[in-house]
Amino acid sequence: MTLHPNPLFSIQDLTLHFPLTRGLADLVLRQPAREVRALNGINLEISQGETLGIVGESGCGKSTLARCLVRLLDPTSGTIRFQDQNIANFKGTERQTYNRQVQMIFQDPYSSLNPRMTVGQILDEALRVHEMRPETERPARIAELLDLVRLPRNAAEKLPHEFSGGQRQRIGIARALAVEPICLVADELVSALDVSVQAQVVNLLLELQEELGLTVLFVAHDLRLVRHVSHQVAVIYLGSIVEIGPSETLFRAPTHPYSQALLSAAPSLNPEERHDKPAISGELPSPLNVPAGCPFHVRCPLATARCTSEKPLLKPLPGGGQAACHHAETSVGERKQ
Amino acid sequence: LERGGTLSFARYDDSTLIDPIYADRNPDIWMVSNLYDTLLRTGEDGKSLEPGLATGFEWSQDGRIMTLTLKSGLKFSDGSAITADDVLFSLERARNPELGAWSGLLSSVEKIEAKGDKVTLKLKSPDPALPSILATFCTAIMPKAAFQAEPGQTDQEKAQAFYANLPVGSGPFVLESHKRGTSMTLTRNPHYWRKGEDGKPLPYLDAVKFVIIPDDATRVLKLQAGEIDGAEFIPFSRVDELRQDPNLKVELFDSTRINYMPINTREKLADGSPNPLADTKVRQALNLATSKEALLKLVNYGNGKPMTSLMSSATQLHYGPDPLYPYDPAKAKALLAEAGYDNGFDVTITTLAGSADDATLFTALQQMWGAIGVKAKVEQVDNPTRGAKNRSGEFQIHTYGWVNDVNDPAQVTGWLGYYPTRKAVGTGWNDARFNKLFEASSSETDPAKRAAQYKEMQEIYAASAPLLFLYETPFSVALSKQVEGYRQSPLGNNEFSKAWLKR
Amino acid sequence: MSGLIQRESRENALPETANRPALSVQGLSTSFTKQGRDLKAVNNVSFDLAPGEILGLVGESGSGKSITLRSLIGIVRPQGRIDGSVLWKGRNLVTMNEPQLRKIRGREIAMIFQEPMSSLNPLLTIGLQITENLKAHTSLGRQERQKRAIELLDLVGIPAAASRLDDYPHQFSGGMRQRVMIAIALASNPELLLADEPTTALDVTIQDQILRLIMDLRTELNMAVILVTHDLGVVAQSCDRVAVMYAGRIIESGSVGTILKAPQHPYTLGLLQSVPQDQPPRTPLFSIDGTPPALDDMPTGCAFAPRCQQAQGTCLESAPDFSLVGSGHAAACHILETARPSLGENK
Amino acid sequence: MSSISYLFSRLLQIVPTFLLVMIFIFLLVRLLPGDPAIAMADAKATEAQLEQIRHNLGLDQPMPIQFAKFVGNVLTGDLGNSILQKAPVLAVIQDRLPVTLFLAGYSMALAILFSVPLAFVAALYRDRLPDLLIRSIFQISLSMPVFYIGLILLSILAARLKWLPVGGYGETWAEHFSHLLLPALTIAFYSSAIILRNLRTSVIEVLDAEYIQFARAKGLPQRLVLFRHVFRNALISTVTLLGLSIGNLMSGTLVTETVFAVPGLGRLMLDAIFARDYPLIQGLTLTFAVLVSLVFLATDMFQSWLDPRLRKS
Amino acid sequence: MTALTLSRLPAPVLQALARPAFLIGGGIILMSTLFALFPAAFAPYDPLAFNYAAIQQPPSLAHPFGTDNFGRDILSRVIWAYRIDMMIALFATIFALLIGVTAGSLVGYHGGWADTIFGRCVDAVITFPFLVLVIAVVAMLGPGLINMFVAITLVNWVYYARLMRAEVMTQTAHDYVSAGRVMGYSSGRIIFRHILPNAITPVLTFWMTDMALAILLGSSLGYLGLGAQPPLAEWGVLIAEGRNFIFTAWWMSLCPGIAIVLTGLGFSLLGDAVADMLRPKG
Ligand SMILES: Nc1ncnc2c1ncn2[C@@H]1O[C@H](COP(=O)(O)OP(=O)(O)OP(=O)(O)O)[C@@H](O)[C@H]1O
Ligand SMILES: Nc1ncnc2c1ncn2[C@@H]1O[C@H](COP(=O)(O)OP(=O)(O)OP(=O)(O)O)[C@@H](O)[C@H]1O
Ligand SMILES: [Mg+2]
Ligand SMILES: [Mg+2]
Ligand code: NI
Repeated sequence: MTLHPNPLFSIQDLTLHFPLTRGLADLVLRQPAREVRALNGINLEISQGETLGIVGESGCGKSTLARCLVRLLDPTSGTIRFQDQNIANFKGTERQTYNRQVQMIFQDPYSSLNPRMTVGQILDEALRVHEMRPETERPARIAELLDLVRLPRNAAEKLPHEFSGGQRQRIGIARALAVEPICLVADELVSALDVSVQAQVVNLLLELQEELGLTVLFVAHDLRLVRHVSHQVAVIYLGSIVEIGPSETLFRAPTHPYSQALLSAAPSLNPEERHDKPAISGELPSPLNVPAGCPFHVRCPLATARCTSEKPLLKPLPGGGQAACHHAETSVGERKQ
Repeated sequence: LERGGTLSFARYDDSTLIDPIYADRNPDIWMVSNLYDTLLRTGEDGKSLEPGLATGFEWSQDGRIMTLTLKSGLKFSDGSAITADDVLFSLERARNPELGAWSGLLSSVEKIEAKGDKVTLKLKSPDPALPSILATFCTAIMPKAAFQAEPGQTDQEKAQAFYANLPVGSGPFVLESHKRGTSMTLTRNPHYWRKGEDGKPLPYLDAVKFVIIPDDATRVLKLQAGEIDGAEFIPFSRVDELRQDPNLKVELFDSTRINYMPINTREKLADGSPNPLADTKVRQALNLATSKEALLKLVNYGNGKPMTSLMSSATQLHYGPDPLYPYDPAKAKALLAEAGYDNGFDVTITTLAGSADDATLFTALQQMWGAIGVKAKVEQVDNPTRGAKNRSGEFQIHTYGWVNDVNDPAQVTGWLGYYPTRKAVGTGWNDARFNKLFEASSSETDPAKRAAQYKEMQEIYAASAPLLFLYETPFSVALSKQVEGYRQSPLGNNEFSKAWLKR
Repeated sequence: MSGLIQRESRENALPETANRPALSVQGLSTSFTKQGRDLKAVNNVSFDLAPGEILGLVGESGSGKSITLRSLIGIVRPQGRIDGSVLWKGRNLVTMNEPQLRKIRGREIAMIFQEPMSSLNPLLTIGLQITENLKAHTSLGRQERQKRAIELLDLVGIPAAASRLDDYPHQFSGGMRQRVMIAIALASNPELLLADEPTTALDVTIQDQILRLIMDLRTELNMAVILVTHDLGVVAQSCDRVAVMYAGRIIESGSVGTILKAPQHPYTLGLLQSVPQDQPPRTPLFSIDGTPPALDDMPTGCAFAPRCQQAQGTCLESAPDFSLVGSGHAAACHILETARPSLGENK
Repeated sequence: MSSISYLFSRLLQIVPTFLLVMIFIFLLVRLLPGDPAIAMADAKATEAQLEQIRHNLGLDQPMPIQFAKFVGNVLTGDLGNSILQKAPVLAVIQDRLPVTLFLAGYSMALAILFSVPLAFVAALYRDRLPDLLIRSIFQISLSMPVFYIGLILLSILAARLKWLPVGGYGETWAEHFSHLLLPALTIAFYSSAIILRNLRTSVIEVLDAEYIQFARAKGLPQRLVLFRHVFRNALISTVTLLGLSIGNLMSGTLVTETVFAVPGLGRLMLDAIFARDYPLIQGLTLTFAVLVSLVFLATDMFQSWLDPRLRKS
Repeated sequence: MTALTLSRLPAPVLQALARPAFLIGGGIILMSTLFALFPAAFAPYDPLAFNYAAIQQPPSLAHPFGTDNFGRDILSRVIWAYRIDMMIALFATIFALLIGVTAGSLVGYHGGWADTIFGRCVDAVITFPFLVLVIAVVAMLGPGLINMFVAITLVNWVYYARLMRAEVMTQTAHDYVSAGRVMGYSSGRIIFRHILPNAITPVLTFWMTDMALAILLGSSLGYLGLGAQPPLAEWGVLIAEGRNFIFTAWWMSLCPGIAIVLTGLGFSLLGDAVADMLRPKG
């Protein structure tokens, strides 16, 4: 996007394909190599201090994108620029610094903490490796961090299994904050948590962002939460962004047929607002063979011949934001409201 | 005496190829005489010679021509006649250095001729051992026609085919079946010439069935369970126990088997360090410090007797009135002092890994020699390594054993004492007088003179002690009380021709 | 709590069920023994269900929803102890032995499990897993069973059903597996469907499809459904009545409209409020502090008291009764009167 | 992927493994200390005879050529001549192979016969008396050396009570069964302890699995749930273990064949090693490798038959 | 350990410590270790001294386990054998453990072609029956304890590496490993500080069982004459010595047999208890 003069992240044509392993037999039998096309040309900018929400169905590539950002995965092609530097070029200490500045919090509160290290050890290690504080000040800093995420002081001596899911996510946040990052990538941060606890963690995240001026990439499939938390929202379908825009606009008046379907499929809390036909039929095609043309055309009620052959590009929309649909104008016209 | 029946017998190892000239392991060698007869035969005492397929032999005046006459009416197991031609074929095969490992035994023969029922051997030089060799498995008589009818390019291939197709033979039995590693059955040869006590042809048994059971204890268990009638190589530790068993008997056959330990007599060891054992006095001292009686008790459970000469007392021309070096630690100590080893020295004994006997032997020697200040260390190796060390001289003392293959003292004497063949069993002992006597004796036709030469050699050897002389060990066989007449010759041959089963 | 009081209050609780209930659960408790201690996963749960009715059972993870469902048809493993009564068409399922239960399971009462990924036997074809059910409960022949299986797959919306009978579960996506499970459950036209979070693992679009499917089938077959979920949205979209569970008990129940619009129990209220709706973006959400109590560490009083902002002395001392608060609306709370105003306040 | 092409791909995987195996065998034999000729020859052999042996074995040629020849010969099925047995290695192995196969199969069958029902009983009565009893008995048998079990069985059942023959292989099939019963039992004792342990755990795991609960919720008969659903699933990990323990089984035969005088490959291997019969050692190790690979292949095939997830789509 | 320090251990550890499996297994291994360290303190006689006056005596007060065919006291020999057999248990496995764990961790974490090559090597090694390989290597190096250790290690490390690799790969799938990488930790730190403690439990359990197996293997080799060499007392050797007298002097093979079974049992029970103790919570 060109709206922001100085984006923190600028992602261009990010593509990531996982090759499926080919056995000896495949080679001998000359089976063609197959690949999971997880990301197919993502273009995105994230500005400093902003929260970007990412939504989409399972397997559409949300986590892959998040993992590319923290360099857990290396893209097949395309670049991610961080403060105008290509992160693929970072080596050694540069890379360490980058990893310090861009932190990730994971979905699974149970597997993302080393079960054999106490909370204190986990935080201490982060401080020590990145030399954030001299040895003597570390205990104080650990206490400070625990306060920050609203965990009791004595949490430092405990092992992760002694905490509830919500508390563990907070430990994860504390670990990320220990190294004083400027960007947090939160992949399904609260998906594994109960409704009553989700709010606690989301509130904490919002507070911290306010306090520390963090940039946040918020990946989730709970549309209500994403809408509540994000400034900008990107809708991903089969590894491509189909619509992106300011949160309120997008949720109030989605343009892309997929965004529309997604929103109407989300169950409303109002029992009177029932609809009896499914919002959308069919299932997400396998990323092993992404359909040609618009990836959504197989399920799209508006699909025409053009959609099957030509891949639509992101085009700016009148009310702000962009959508990748050949029928964008028609849809905009149909914007209910 | 009763005829008929099948005797089952457990062996410690299987035969592979029972062929007179290719037999090189004891399980093969000892079985040859059951399938093939020789021209002459070794007597029951293991020393004398008897007529075999030949009625006898005659020497020419100069001792360079030997003439043998075949018995008449001899037949192979297929009923064909045994002719001088077959003898010629068999002996030519036996002396062909390209073929078997035993051709050296006939190296004195220059030419063999066959005419009618006469076979003539022309010699390069007189050979007093020749009659014994003609009673040895390698000169056994094979059917020329049947053998040559077998497929195969080389003699070896033919021999294998011949054996595999159940060979025609001249011995008391014929091979009926052989399952490698499992069992082998011999049946009686209806055309065999020797007569039993009842005047009818031998053998008495209809068949002998061998089963192969390498494990000592299992072999004994099988016998105790009554599944078999006999088992060879019974551990001496079991002899007493089995004798208690009312159904069994244990036979200890006199043998030419000796246990001894070659001593490295070289001035320097292989690593260049000086070798105290080069001194005859030291070797004598070690021999004196060793109580053979005690060792016999420990290792052989009292079975066997101390060596009295370099060869066993069951060997022809053996001379040894008394056990060598009776236990006398005081004298041993004195000898050591004379040799300048008042404080003793260290010595390494190389033993066979995994052998309980060697382990016991070592433990006992360590204790006995400790008494005279000699500290023994053990080095345990496997059989091939022990052989290699023996050849290269990289040892001080190691365990070894021997059984004669030929009923003549030349083989064992050459092996143990004659330097040019194998450095006197690897000891490096090189006695000029001994070597000379040995060479002379090998063409000495006068039995008395030859006996004198052998007596002197044995005396020299005993005095110089290039060995730690241990003991003679009998062959132990356990049989069911039903079995009579089975015999294992001093050379080890399993002889079933006169065995019979009581019913 | 005495059984008498409990029964009384229960009878008061749901008088609305006009026709004879198909299922009547009374005082159902399930406990496990762990290291000598008794853990009550389900505590004195009672409810009725009319034919063709969809009852939503909501609650946080671990509140005992699945165990309640499983207890109904006696498949709690490792063996838990089940007390109380489950009257199914007049027969008490709790006292039945295994062979008797087997005749009811799968035939009259079918169940869909929580995890579509692990609830199908990975080694058997889909076809077999459907037909073995038919074989156990119907007298159909081989051919007919095959035909019916295809019909069922068609019914749940699996394309090219006939060609997929020989496929294995791993060849299906999560949504399709969930549908296969529904197909299996529907094989013998059950009168009651126990659906344990049939959509939690799925995407919203698929969830939408499956909920519609269940509702359609309900109307077609007049089948009663107990739908377990922790998503109030799902409840709003598909259920007739709701029961809210907390720490093994039902703490509030009533028609969907009343519960979502005018909840009485502070916990239900909290659940509704912590979902952002019509709230200014990026403002703090209402949150219920703390976590549900562990089974082995139940407070003596109201189980929710430690997290309840309105908790008073009585809350900590005794567990509240389950009592009627409106027509067909019951709740278990000592301070219902004070809870109501707080709803208005927060709105 | 069809099972044919699966088989094909598995066979292809074996190729590099086998090349490694051959290099391994080749080096192993060449690295044995001492002169093979001396080891093979009789103590009485002369230098010339030793030279002849070296020549016959091709030991006087450079290593790479020796290796090429070795591989070439193996590929044409020529494993050389056994020095010990004075017969082609292939023929010797062919003679003995049935015995070992019989023994291995027999003991595997016995092991399965013991362990499978007992594992089920133990799992179904988890942590109760039958379970504890079964587990402690097999725990003890797991700690007993194979030869010791063999020895005890042999001396009591065969020698004392004379119920069974002492060792050997016998001639007829009936004899094979009676002669090999003790050795097979000995091996089975040990193997079934391992199988039991594994199978019990997996039965317990499977019993707790959701799909078993689902099968029960379908109202299926008990028998069907246990056999169609539980057994097959529990078998999967056990089949892997069975395949892997074939190596153990072969090791077991080595010792057992010695104790029970069974004329099989294990016994032959020991003899060959003690006698430094290099061609025979090479042939035998190769045979063992082929056997084990075949078993792995078989278990893989069996597993992919059991578990459709392994057949790649 | 005082009550105070004991009480500081985590509860599951305390529970595991109190289990009968641990008490029995630990007791046996403790006793075995004591015998191994101080045989002279426990053995009433010299294990090697012949005593012609007391040959093959049945168990009695003077010789609780009887005497052998050289009049040696069997109890003393069995006790001295602890030293050798415990040595076998330790040295035949510890190097395999160390090598296997290191190789398995590295290969499991990094994957790639090193992993492929490793896989092939493992295939090649496990294609040989274990004992065949060990015997072949022992034959190559010559019999004796040290060579036996070398032989077993050469073959055995593969099994540890395989186990470790699989375990590390499972652990690597956990998010805490990704978290470590995102935190910018070095691979060394991630492998050895984070993954290893979580992945090692099955390996340690296997180690315990493997020590028992090593004793069995050592005895088998001793029995076949390839392991410890007589007159060194080793259980396998003792049984081999006694097997000829199984009827006349049953105690000769029975007593070392009991020692093997007991020690094996000890290791297995201890292994179970250790697995319980180290199982991660949550
Ligand atoms: N390491 C990998 N190897 C092969 N394929 C992968 C790998 N990681 C992810 N994929 C595939 O890439 C696609 C995108 O996966 P991703 O995890 O990014 O989806 P997601 O949007 O995060 O889904 P969810 O909501 O389920 O977390 C999926 O089809 C997934 O199967
Ligand atoms: N076999 C068991 N032994 C002991 N406790 C158990 C057992 N099964 C379940 N529980 C406990 O019973 C409680 C209720 O479990 P249940 O599965 O019914 O919860 P749920 O409401 O279905 O949660 P979720 O939404 O996570 O599925 C939980 O605290 C659980 O830990
Ligand atoms: Mg994801
Ligand atoms: Mg549940
Ligand atoms: Ni932009």
